[in-house]
Amino acid sequence: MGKKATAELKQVVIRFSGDSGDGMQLTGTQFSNTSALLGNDVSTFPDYPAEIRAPQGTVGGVSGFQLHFGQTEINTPGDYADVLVAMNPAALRANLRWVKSGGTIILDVDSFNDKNLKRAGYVNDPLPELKKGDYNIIEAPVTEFTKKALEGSGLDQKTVLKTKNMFTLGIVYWLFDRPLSYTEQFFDDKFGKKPQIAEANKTVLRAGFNFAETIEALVSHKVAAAEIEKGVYRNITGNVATAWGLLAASEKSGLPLFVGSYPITPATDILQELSEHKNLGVKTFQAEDEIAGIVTSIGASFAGLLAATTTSGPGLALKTEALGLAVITELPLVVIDVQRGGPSTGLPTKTEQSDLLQAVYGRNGEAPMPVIAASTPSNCYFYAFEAARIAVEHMTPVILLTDGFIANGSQPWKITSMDELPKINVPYAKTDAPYLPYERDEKFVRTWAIPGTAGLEHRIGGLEKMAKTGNVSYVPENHEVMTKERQDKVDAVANFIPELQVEGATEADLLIVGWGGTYGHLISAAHTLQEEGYSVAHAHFNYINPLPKNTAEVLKRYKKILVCELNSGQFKKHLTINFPQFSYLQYNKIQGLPFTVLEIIEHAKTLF
Amino acid sequence: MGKKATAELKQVVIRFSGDSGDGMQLTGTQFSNTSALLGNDVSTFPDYPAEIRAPQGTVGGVSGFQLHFGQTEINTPGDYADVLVAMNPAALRANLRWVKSGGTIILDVDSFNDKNLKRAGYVNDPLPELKKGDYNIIEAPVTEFTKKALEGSGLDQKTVLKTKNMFTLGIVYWLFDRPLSYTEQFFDDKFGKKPQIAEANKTVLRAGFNFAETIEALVSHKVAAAEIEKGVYRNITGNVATAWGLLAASEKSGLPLFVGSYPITPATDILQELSEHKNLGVKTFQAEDEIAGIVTSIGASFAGLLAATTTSGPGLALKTEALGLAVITELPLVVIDVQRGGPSTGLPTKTEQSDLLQAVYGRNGEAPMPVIAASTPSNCYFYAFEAARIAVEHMTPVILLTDGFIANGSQPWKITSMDELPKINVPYAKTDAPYLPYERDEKFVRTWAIPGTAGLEHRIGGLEKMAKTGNVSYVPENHEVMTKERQDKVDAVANFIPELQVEGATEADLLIVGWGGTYGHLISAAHTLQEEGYSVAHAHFNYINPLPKNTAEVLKRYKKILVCELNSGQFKKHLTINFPQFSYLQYNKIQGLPFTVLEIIEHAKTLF
Amino acid sequence: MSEQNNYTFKDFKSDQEIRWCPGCGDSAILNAVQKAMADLGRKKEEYAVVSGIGCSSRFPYYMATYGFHGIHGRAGALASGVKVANPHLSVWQITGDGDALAIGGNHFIHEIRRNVDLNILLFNNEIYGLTKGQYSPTSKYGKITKTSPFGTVEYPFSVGELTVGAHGKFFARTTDNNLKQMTDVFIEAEHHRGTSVIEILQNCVIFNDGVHDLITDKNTREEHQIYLEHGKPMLFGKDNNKGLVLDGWKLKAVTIGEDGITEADILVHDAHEENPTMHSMLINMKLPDLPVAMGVIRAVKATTYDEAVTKQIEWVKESSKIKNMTDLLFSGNTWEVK
Amino acid sequence: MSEQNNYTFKDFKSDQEIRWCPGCGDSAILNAVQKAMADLGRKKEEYAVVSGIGCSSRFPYYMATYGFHGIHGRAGALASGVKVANPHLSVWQITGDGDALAIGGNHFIHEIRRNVDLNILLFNNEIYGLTKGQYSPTSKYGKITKTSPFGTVEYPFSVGELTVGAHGKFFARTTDNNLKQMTDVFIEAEHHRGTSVIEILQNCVIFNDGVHDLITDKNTREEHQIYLEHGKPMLFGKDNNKGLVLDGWKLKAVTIGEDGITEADILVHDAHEENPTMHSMLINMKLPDLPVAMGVIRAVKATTYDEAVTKQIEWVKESSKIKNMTDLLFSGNTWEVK
Ligand SMILES: Cc1ncc(C[n+]2csc(CCOP(=O)(O)OP(=O)(O)O)c2C)c(N)n1
Ligand SMILES: Cc1ncc(C[n+]2csc(CCOP(=O)(O)OP(=O)(O)O)c2C)c(N)n1
Ligand code: SF4
Ligand code: SF4
Ligand SMILES: [Mg+2]
Ligand SMILES: [Mg+2]
Repeated sequence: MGKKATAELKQVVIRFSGDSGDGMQLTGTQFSNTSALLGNDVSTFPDYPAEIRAPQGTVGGVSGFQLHFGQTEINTPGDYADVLVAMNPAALRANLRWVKSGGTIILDVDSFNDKNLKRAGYVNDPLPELKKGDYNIIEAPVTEFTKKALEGSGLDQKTVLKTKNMFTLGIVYWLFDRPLSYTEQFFDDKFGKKPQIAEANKTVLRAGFNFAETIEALVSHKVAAAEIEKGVYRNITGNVATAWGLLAASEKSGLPLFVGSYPITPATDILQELSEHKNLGVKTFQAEDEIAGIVTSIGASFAGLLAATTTSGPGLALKTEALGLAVITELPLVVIDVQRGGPSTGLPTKTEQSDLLQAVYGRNGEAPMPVIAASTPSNCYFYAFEAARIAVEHMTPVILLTDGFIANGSQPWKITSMDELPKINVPYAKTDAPYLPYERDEKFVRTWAIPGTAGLEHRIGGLEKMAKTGNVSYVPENHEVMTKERQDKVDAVANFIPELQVEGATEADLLIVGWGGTYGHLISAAHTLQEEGYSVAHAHFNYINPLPKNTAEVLKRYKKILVCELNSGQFKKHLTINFPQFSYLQYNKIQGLPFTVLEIIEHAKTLF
Repeated sequence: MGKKATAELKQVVIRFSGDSGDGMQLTGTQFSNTSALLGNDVSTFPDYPAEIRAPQGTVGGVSGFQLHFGQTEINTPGDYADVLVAMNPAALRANLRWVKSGGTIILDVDSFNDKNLKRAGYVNDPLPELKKGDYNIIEAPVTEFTKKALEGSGLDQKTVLKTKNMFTLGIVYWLFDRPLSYTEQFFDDKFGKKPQIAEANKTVLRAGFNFAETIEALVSHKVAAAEIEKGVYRNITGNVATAWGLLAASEKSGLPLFVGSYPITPATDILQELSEHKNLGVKTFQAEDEIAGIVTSIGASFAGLLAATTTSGPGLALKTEALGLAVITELPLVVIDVQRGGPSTGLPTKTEQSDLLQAVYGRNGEAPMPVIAASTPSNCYFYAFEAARIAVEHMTPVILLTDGFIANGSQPWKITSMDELPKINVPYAKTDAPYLPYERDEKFVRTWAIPGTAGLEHRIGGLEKMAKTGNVSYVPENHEVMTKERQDKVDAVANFIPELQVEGATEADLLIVGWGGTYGHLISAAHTLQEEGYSVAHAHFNYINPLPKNTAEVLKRYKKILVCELNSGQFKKHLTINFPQFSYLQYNKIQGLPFTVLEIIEHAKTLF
Repeated sequence: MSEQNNYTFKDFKSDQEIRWCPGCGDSAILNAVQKAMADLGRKKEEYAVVSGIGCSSRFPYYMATYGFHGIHGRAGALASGVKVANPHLSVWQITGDGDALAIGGNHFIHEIRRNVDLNILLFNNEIYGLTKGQYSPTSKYGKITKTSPFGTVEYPFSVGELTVGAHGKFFARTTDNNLKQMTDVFIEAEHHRGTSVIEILQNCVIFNDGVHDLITDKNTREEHQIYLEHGKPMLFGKDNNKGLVLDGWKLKAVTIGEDGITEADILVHDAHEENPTMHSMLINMKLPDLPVAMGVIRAVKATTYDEAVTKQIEWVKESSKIKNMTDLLFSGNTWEVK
Repeated sequence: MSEQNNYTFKDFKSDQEIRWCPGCGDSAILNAVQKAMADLGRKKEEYAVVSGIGCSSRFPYYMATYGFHGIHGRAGALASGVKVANPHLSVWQITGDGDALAIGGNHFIHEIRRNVDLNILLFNNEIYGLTKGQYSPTSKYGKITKTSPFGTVEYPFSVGELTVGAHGKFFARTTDNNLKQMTDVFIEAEHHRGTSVIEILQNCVIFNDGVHDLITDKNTREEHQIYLEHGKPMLFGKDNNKGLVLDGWKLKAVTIGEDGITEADILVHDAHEENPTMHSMLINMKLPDLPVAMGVIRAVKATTYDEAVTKQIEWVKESSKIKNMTDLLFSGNTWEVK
């Protein structure tokens, strides 16, 4: 192909950015899928504007898609970009701060006109200044060349311009020596019924690729395949993984799935994904509100289904009262909260970890329930499954916390086959003896009698109930007994979850502690620090309530404990309640953004 | 009057008990009002069945009213009764466990027939056995004598039997040497239009009094007036005091009062009491649910009124989402939660302190707000006023926690005159400069612009807002700034509340710590322990979030800290979060009942 | 459905002591439900009785069927969940005027809109009983209660009008002192597929005693009520000689034999008519001019939500190549690392 | 109320950039509201514009009046609170079909029932716009959306029927592409005292483009819509020669001049009639048989809630001896310890 030079890189971060209508999400997904197919490890994160279609050309309307791929393990979508694609001045303006020095910036120079510069809030054309900086700038006439490539195609102007993104994708494919075949196939599949459109996209893609090849100044980079585990892979976002985890639990428990939910950003995708899977028998109930979402699910659970409800912070708040009903009736229920920036409506499209205390402590009365958290897009699958397993086997509502960052982010996932998952054992009531709905086993778990079964007719409800019989009871001592048994049942879950693992030395100067969606950034920071010779380890929590049984054992082996969270210290509070014997340092960020690996590293270093 | 003997007592506990329809609440109230008028200190607590009219004659249907009066300071309605009035076998069965050994039991012997014994669940007549016990039993033919007293009155049987309770009240008045005049006056006022009914009640009251006098075996007791502060007094329940505290805050702030609420036990009385006071201009809005209750109140607050919403645990849960809106819009709002037994519907008519963590931590996002708690029926007045003061002066929602015990309990209250309350300063926006809705003063408080004011037009809402201007903002750093400012504002409230007081020595072996409605029992226990020579002090919290500034100062001076709560340790968790440097012992009761003084004392002694 | 089980109403009584006030209308309704269920002959284990919170909502405890006493206002959502999860169950939702129309108003109109196959028994005593006597959304304007000591200033809902406004397909009305009528109406409701709303005028002896007396009093009820039956002329009165006719687009009560009116002039009740105009008029009839309509006023067939959900799933299952999780996991874009 | 302020619509524009999608119907509605407010001539500071959450609910940010962007579904409660607190304000509630009828359904029917003096502008685009395209309670049966990939199985609400079912006193309908009609309707709504519900057929260009086209298309709208005005005959059509007549108790469209029909046969619109039967029929009219009704369909006078609250307070104040807290504190049973 006559390239001037080929350099080998370990890992690269690319950020595609443009107007909401510019198709950046598609572009990014194509690049990451192609890279994954080549055997790279990949992590991606989309960054939408809060508005559906914010005014064209404005900074508020910029839509981004960042991806990080490499031949080593990739844990985050990357802090700073090696390559920025900016489809217009606003995209440049919004993203320049994220470009590494020495990085490459690909611009559609045709968009740098007065109107667009003004919309982006530039007083002067930024290009002259930019060129003085430490960047490798590729000024591509994207719009013009796209039009040219499709001259005579018979397509109207609007349709033609919609393919612009493929021109830049072509450039980037050339830059990193990727084949076009995956994307070409994609268009053939997608536009099977509109071959003209498929052709147009493919033509422009090739045009971009050829354009890049033609420019002498360009270096093509090679990123070799990562050393990754053998197996069958697919790309998956956190929300899709969550949905699939529930489906898997349904199959493994033999219980049909019911999901009662009300749409809310960023949790809506889970409901949407599930509603596509009627083929697996899932009943999705788009409720009139969050309360109906959880209460229909409680009804479905009573009726004997695997029931779940999905939401985000404000929705979890609305479900608070009904969560208490699930606690006192001791019915299995999975509640998924995809956390976002709060309080109130807050920053609905941004990520945050600020619903932890609400999840663990935010209910009237003594209403304990297990809380777990996923930590990567792909392990949302496992933790959704776990939430269902704990709910069913322990007859309790369970909250699964994810967040906007891992929910929308994606990564290649080595598919867990169904054999690798445990069976979920349903504690069905026996029909051979008189039924005592609140009789408990050694795990403090009651049995489940499914309506329709002769001989197990019984009544449950939200009033305190007599131990064993479940009849309404105002007996003072019984209330204390039942309150304790409900707590004991939740505490006993600790016996059925894995112990806390540490990555790094079993004793060290500093333990970086995190939970949930910050895993990728924290582990990357810990690795770097370790490589630089710091005495650092990392412990990440997926089980929040109850905490793993060895938690104190782990914590006590480190001189300093640094709890890093995207909130003002909620997990630190939770640890303090449980283990007041340790002192905790904290590092917090409340900006609606994930950590950067760099800021963790820098902060950690101040502790040495 | 020819009594056989008169003994002087320091304090006495009487428990009136009978069927729901037997008028025990009225009987008890009459006795306590009469005693208060005589200068006794009094504390009372009603104990209703959960049902409106549970089946007659059953244990579930027993309604009780306990009162404690004396010539010393009286802090609780008493653990055990000196005198039990039991109108039927069920009342005896339900309450015998609460009678002191040596106590007096007054029975309506006419009710001890087979039918009633069976309904009460007695297999055999309990009287023979009872007489062997250490009790002073007065077998009064209440029914028969009541009928006789009203023979020829022309009243029907049902009306006649409704006056039975006055016969027992007459007996008890005689026993404790009380005048009949207050009660006689009460009937004259109440039945002004039905003099026949008034006469009948008065006749039966006298009949009971005379009956007691006639029985030789009885001793009449004197309980001298308490040494209480000079002033004008009235009896008040916690719920009425709460309502009045809001009314007082309305007058002191010059802001008309709006209360949007949905009925729920045991908070309903506050709404009911306020709806009686349209004469003071209060707008009560009986909302369609708890959410509408708080949201109409937020609307009213936006419109410039002093707004409050009243509820209990499940209702507070429903208000969770809207609380976040009040936090982020920074509007003044008083939220009153009369705690009851949970989780879920739980024990709706019973008391508990298990909403603390929900109140402080139970919201999505970082949503801090001040939380305070009243500790006696009468100081509900002050703390409702305080809640309003803090809300208005600090532009924030405030949660006031009371509970079923103090809300329904009553005590004589030395009326706080309006001059004794501070003025509430409203941080109105100035009209002489362009309005910046989120500009803050040194207390981090923004100003309040009231719709209708020309020149201050502005928009607020639940999305994150730019510092100062209040315009919607997704700027990452701004979110962190605003999150911190909202926290700082709540923290700064600590500068405007009193320090924590200790009753007892400033250094001691044991500090008994409590909060909210357990005050009476804890202080009584502490006093007794002190009298018995134990090195004990008592610190009681009314300000929960933020905690008083001297809290750590206080805690560190005691060898052991015992946190006593009617839950499984929520305030202990809150203290641990704030002051992990101390270790806390805990004593908890989760039975829907207040502590008894005795159990506190006994537990405390085990720590020496 | 109608199997041979030879139940009597006693088979539907649970062992729990009834805790309503003596004389409360709820007990009479309980009897009628138990009688209707026995008559229906369906297996006991197939009934699920679901409620919210209120005096009326204690109902499930007294039934020997599956039962769920939920939280306040959520009876409709709970019942919808149970039915959609398992359409083979016969689901009865027990609710009060506060539970269904105050806090639960939204679930009420949405379950009706969706046409979930439920029997909703709405105990309308025009008061909050359990919380001891505050006005409800059906209390009359001006009503004096504990929270309206000077009279309410709110217009009440009409259960029937709201049902029709939410596109209700079945509405019936009955009274707690008419065991036979209640039983008949409940049986008809169970046979109707879709959301059946039954307003029961219920007497709260403690906080709203006699509120329905004008309508329900046994001495006058033949004059004050009209019992509607599909396909039958709209006749009422002690001598069954009064009837309803259309006067322009309003209803009018007439007497057969007077003013030349014959039985042929009397309207014939068509409960199955889809257009709700006439049903609304019947629902709106008020004393003294018109008798209050009882019985099944509206009963229109339409696909139920639960049935449509099931059918859609069956259809998608058939037409999809993905039959289980393994198929799904390995569908679409995957690649293998060897 | 109608003061001389000489406003133009520009006086009601805030300094915030409008962030709706280009071509979204919301912008046109914004213009109409600003025009109506300018025409009304009421002081700018007396307007409070209150909303829930949704694309439509961003509205208050673009108004130079007092504004409150609330939480999802609670616009009705928020607006009720503002109005009852200060009845001197003119309160406009901006809400979507999701905000008002899904999560907010209960507040919607209750504010209507209470008859709080509000103008409710319900932007009906039959979709959840802000969350990117899920079906709403007004989406048509079978509609394919992101959460109903195989078509919904839910019957939609009709805004007008639900309003009448909740005892609504004012209902109007208009479309986002008719500035003049919108402005007129908004002005009428503001003049009406009580809850005014205005359904605006609004186009979401992104997620439900063209859903109302059959009704709103400018080329055919004269045939497909009928604009109702109180006291005027119900005429429509390009040549204004079509009209509505009563056929039994159903409505029928006729052409003047055909089948002997003259203008005198055409029904005259009476928006003030209390009996809702005719209004319901008008609300229910559907293409192709009947034109869709626009304008003020129902406008019945009745005491408003806010006004009744104020009056009751005044009356109680007058008749009570307790004038302030000190009076209250020392009223009833007190005693003095000396
Ligand atoms: C969330 C919540 N809010 C309020 C209550 C208090 N509450 C219980 S029942 C009830 C109203 C009961 O009225 P209705 O539904 O008419 O039933 P009835 O008692 O009259 O049969 C209320 C307000 C509650 N239990 N839970
Ligand atoms: C408590 C809560 N639940 C859900 C959401 C998510 N949400 C925001 S707007 C919306 C629906 C918007 O639809 P509609 O009211 O019709 O407004 P439109 O965007 O179509 O104008 C939803 C589900 C939310 N913000 N808050
Ligand atoms: S309070 Fe009324 S509704 Fe409740 S049980 Fe008693 S009579 Fe029945
Ligand atoms: S998504 Fe639809 S409703 Fe929302 S702004 Fe865009 S066009 Fe308007
Ligand atoms: Mg009721
Ligand atoms: Mg919409």
